[in-house]
Amino acid sequence: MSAAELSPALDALGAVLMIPATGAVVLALLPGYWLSARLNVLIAFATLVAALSLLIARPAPGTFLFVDDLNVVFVVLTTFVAFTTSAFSASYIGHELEIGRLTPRYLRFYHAMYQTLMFAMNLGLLANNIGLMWVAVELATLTTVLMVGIYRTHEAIEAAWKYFILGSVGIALALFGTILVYMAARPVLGEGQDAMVWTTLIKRSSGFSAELLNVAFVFLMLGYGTKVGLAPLHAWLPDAHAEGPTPISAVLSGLLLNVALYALLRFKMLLAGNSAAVAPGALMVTMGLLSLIFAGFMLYRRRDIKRMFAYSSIEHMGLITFAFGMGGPLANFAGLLHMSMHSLTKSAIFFAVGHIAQAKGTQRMAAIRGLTESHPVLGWGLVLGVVAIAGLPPLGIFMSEFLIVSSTFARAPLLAIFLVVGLLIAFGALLLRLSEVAFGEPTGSTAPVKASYVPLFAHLGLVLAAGIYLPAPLVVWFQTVARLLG
Amino acid sequence: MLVAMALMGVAVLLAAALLAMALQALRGASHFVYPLCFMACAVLLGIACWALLTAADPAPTLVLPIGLPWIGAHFRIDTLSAFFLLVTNLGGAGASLFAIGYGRHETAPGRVLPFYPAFLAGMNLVVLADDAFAFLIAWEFMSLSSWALVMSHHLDAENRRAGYIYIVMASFGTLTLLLAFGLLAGSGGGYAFSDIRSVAVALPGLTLTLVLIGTGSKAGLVPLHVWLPLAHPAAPSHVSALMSGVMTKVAVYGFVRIVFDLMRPADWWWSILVIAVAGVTCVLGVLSALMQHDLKRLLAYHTVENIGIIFIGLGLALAFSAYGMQAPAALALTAALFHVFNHCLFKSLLFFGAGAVLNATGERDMEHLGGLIHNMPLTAFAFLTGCTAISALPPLNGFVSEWLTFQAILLSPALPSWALKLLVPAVGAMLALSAALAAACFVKAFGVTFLGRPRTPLAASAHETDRASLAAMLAFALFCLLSGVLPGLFIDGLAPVTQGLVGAHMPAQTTLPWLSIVPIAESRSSYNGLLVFVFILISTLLTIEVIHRFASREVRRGPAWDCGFPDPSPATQYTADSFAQPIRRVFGSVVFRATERIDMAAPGDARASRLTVIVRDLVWEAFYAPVAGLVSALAEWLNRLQFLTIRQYLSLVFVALIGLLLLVSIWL
Amino acid sequence: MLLVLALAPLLLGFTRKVKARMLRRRGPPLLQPYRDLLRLMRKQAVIAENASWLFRSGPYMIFAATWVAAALVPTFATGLTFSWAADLIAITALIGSARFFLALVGMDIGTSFGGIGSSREMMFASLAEPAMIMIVFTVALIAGSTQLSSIAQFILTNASLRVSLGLALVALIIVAIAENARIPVDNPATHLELTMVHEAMVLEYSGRHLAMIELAAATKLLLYVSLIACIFFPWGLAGPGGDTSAFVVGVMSYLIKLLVGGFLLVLFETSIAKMRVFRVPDFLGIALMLGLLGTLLRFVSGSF
Amino acid sequence: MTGAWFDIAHMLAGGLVLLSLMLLYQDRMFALLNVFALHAVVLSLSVAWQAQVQHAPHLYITALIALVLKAVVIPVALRRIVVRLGIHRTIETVVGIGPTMLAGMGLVALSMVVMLKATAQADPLAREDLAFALSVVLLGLLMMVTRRNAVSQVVGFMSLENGMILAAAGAKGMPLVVEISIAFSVLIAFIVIGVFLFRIRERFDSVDVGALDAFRGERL
Repeated sequence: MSAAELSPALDALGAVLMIPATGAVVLALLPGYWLSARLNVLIAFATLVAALSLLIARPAPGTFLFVDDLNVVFVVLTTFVAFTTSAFSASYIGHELEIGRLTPRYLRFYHAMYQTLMFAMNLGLLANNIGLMWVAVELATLTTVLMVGIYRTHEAIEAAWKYFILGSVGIALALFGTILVYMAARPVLGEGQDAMVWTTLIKRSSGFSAELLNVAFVFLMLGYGTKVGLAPLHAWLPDAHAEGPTPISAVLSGLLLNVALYALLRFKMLLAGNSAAVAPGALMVTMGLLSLIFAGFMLYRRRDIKRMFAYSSIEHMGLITFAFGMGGPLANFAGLLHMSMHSLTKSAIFFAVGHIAQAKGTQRMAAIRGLTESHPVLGWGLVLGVVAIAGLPPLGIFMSEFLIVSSTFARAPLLAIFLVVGLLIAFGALLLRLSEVAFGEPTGSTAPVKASYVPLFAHLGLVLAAGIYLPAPLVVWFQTVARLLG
Repeated sequence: MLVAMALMGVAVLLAAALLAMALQALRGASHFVYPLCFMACAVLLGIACWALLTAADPAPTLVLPIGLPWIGAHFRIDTLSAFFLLVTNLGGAGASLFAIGYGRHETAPGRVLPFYPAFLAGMNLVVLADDAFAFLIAWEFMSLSSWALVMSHHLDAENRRAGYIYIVMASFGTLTLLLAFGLLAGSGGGYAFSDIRSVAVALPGLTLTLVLIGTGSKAGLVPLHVWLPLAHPAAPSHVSALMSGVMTKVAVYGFVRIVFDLMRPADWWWSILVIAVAGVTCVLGVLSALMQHDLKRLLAYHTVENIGIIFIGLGLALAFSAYGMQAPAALALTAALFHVFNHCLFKSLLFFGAGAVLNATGERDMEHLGGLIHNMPLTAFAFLTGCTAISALPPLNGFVSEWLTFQAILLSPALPSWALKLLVPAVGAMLALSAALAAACFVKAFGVTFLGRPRTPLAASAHETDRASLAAMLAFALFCLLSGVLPGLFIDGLAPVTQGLVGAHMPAQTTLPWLSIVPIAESRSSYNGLLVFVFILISTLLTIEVIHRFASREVRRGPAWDCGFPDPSPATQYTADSFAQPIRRVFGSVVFRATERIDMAAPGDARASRLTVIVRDLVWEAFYAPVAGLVSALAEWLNRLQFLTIRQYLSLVFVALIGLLLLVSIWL
Repeated sequence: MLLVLALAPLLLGFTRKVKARMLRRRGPPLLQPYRDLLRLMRKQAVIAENASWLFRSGPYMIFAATWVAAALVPTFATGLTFSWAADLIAITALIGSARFFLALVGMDIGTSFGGIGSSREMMFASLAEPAMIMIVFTVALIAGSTQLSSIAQFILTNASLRVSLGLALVALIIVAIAENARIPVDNPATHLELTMVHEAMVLEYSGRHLAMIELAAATKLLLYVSLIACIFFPWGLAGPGGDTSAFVVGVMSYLIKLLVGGFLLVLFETSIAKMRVFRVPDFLGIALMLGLLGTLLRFVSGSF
Repeated sequence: MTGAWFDIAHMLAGGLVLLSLMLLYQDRMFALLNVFALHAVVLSLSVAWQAQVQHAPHLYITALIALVLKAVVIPVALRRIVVRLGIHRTIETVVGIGPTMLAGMGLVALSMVVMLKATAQADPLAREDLAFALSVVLLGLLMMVTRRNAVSQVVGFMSLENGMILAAAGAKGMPLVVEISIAFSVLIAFIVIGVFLFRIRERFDSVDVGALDAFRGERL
């Protein structure tokens, strides 16, 4: 039956999945760095085009795959960042090859895995079936595990191992939650396929057993929350970011966390649809706030630059989860906006950091000083990125934070106070590090690095533009999604 | 239309910023960036004057489809905006003019040129903005660009620290303002100022406190002022002038706009808060200034003092209008706003002077200066004018606004509230005290820097600064004199502003004979700057005339007498610290726990004996050190979570799961 | 204005004379100050090499400011033509500017004594000025005006003994003593380096410049005496529309007041010794406190 | 369906829980592996029984996979790893066996309470099944948390997966996709673990996770 379902895969929707899948196979077979790197970019671009076409023509939902306003946001974002990241990785990996951190064999593996990851994420986003979605997320986890461990250094393997164990436990919990959801749905929708299909689940969720849904959400929250990187389930995230290749850090922060968050949102909608079930918002708000403040404090003692930005990812994921937990059109809008802005900004930061680490030959911040003197473009790029991520105008994140804080303060002043405190703490840490890393007497090598600035400044440019002017269609689109999220 | 023109001006500034960014490689970029800024500011200045004089009703507005969607960016020029637009661009034009000369000596132009126009643009936008989002964006953009300017001389660790503290305090202020707007707008999300005006604010007391913190942290109210004396000196001098002379005024604008326009004063106890803080700010600011020997830092502390004076006026206005006493409220408000104008003038002037000195000698530390009046007479003259003005001495402008404030205080016995009855006189005394101390402080500043004998070769070999800088300084000196001599004109200019805010304005002044000013009624009090000035002028000329006619005219130059034993070494002169010593003994021992440790060499011992003065910053120790300590302690404590084993992390997950399941099983 | 100018040295001479008498000395003749001034005028002025333009123009400014201030105090008649040009606060401020420049010129030559003088002078001023302002407040709150003429009028018309007024009087006397560098704050006669304040500032002056400064000092003394007279004992002041007889009365009463004032001042000076420099702040602090107290009382209720 | 069928299903599921507790109780490596094999066998039995009950033939596949993979292949492989790497045969525990057992009891009770409360209106079979499954999952997690060395942690993870499968099988008529995905994922999971053990063996002389934890990110 599944074959029958998957057969009309020739439409745009299928293309978004098939292009990376086939790409992965091709890249796995293809030797040679230069070609495969270019091809990687090309495939990513094709996927992006296919995803964009989803905006115009939207195929009817099938039993396995479907597109609606919500996941199309994520898909477009994912494919776009995947494209820019592949462009960045082309120049990054070249350098890694030169200094011999990677061998051609691993490189082939790397590119294949990259596309597999894209496939997995797109599948997770487009899946109309909670089981399929779970499979996709698991696949994504496994691929990223392999890529985190790719340097095969002591630290890399340790990080990958940590990521693997925690990830698979989390994913197991998510599966249990999924089963429970099925159990809850079965009495209403009957046995078999329908009880796992989003479109039907959402329609009928009001009839499900509320208690079961509550228990299910506990498992799902912890399961997918692990992938989102919410405290106290975050432990894998910093090391995985710090030890993997930088393009993967960018993809992790920019995309994979979003995919997991997307899954959470879906189930939140499910519960929101059921009046008897306890509102999931409280849990999300609590964990979000916890992650925000916790990550804010953790930022102060970081010595590794990539790990620091990983913690900042935790902080922002917490903020986004908080926003969605608060709910309401304004907060949801802000959450969506913040998520997109964070993906763009954080991946941009990792682009900069990747080149900086290559230029200075280290990731230890103590050894990186005065970047704006030694590498002006990279340095100022980093400054701009950090300023953006710290939520300073006129960049996009300020707008979303403005909406989140002010809308929260009107509804729950106390929460807003905590929120502001957390933001301020994180802000202080980021700026402290920034003023050390970007300014002062330059240390380390000042040799110019061969870097591709286009992806970096493309992202920052977008963030800046969004901070000043959001095009009306985008706004309308986000607003409809926000209403969808309830 | 008017607004559009203003925005055009801002756009020009932003374009200049981009241009500078593109051309920072070029050496001579400053040659056209600063003139461009000057012209833009001049245009905006013209617009502001026109708007203020015509006082169009309803005020011209403009909505751009940018910024927050479904609201857009609102801009508006009412009289209040117009007045502050005037102040902003007056300062901006002056600074740009000064920088045309000063900027040439900039060591790192690439780090100044792009941000300077952006800074100007940000300040203008704050004044123009008419919705919360645009306001906050502009506000924070202003902070951000000024932060970049503070960091422009980043190789000095001191400056980096200053920049860090500054940006953190700034974002703290912004967040509090954000919360305040959250309260003002309500959950509906009506962020346009017009909407905010229309709805009644939920928790006025809390909102006011938040606003006071938010704007106060930018204006430099004690205890939120700590960043100010660090950041202002760290920036290049023309930027310091802007930050002290203009940016703090923009903060005052924020306070006035929100409290008087958006909220409308209601409770009298608000004013107690404001007045008390302001009084403390005055005295603490000037006392701290007295303890300094870094010229620019001294000036920065004086900014704190003057902000205190301004806020005293605002607080009184709040009190009066809370009791519906409109005429006094108008007087107090006028005093405050007029002082805003004046302080912008003389503080910019003084920072220009400091810049010129820094430029000529490379020194900010007064202990290494002295005798500059010989080599830089014009700078000295301009600086002296500024000193006289800021010390509130007639016939210059500083005196007029303080005089008006005193008059406002004299009207406050009519206030029914007892707390105010007790508070206001005390604050009046503080005001008088700070005025007197300011005089002392500037005798020190001018005396040690410009008078006496040069203390270092650098100071001895100083040279007069360039034309553009001189033009800027002398122009501002002239303005100081004008607004001191003809205050009536400016007060009448402020009439529409106060009319709009407290529903009353001071009696028209320009119609009075001899251009004197009368706050309430002539029988009560009046002051005529022009006449005083003329009297002084006449009598001076008269005496000179008489003396030179009848007395002997010959002059013999000889060595200083100095009670018979002149000393060759200039080191024996009174230094800044020794000048401040008596005052430090009188006040400092309490306010700063100032202590002196004297290490006197025993007779026959060759080693130099030394005197060390320890001045502690109690504000920092009381408010900031604990917070910093707490944060770092918590960070340290939580940081252990980075070093757990996988198993321990798993147990975290496990515990979380069990906990939630328990929750579910018990509660649900 | 000229009257002020003419009387100032006389008052100075008078005080010196009386003082000498009290000390069982014959003392200089009454007109000695005039002679001194003329002599100084005729002498050539010696100026240190490194004196600046400020040093040379300073004396004139100081003198002018003091003179204008003095001229604005109603001496024998209220409602002078330009009495509304500046009120009491302005007069205080004018004296302040005179002091400001005096302190500056003190530092111009760059001698340690000049420094001592200026620094101490400003320290005293930093307390004396607020005290003065507080006094002004008290008086102004009683009279409902800061215009000297109106104040005098008010006291004249409805004079009644008030606590705050008394406080203000005492405070004003203290301030006057401090401002005029009289014992116990400063000793006008001393040239013992470490004790002098006012003298230390003008140490480097000679010739006509010194004359100007001396004259300014004398004017200041007169100003304060007539200020006290005008505020607290305005009897005999000729009203606005007064005829010649009224003016004559005014002048006579004014002269008498001056004499009494001078005499009391001397009496006070001779009866106590100069105090240490760092006792002075306490001394002035009293004045400040009294002034503040007066103001507070007025604020709290109009009956005091 | 008749009571007997239900009882058998009940018994098998209960047996699984019992075995999980026994897993917790083991302190010798090989015994642990043996018990785990038994665990897998019982799992496959109960899955098969579910297949029988639900007339869902596809469940037999799952049962088979469980039997082959978990009851035979994995224990053997692990045993060989243990031998090859010369891991000392005792299992270091964090807290003593006794407290762990008590905790296990508590978890079983908890899962009972949660599930029986939550699935009030579901059919009894499913309720029991879910409740037992949850307790197996929790026990597996408990094991991962309280055991120090990697092999036993892997075993804990496996038993956790077994709980999953039990639940999935109990969920009546759950589409095939899921079982396949589970088997698939477990397979992948195990391969990856194998890869890791290899890599790790390349670098360390023991699979003891403690050795890995020497580095925790910031010790640069």
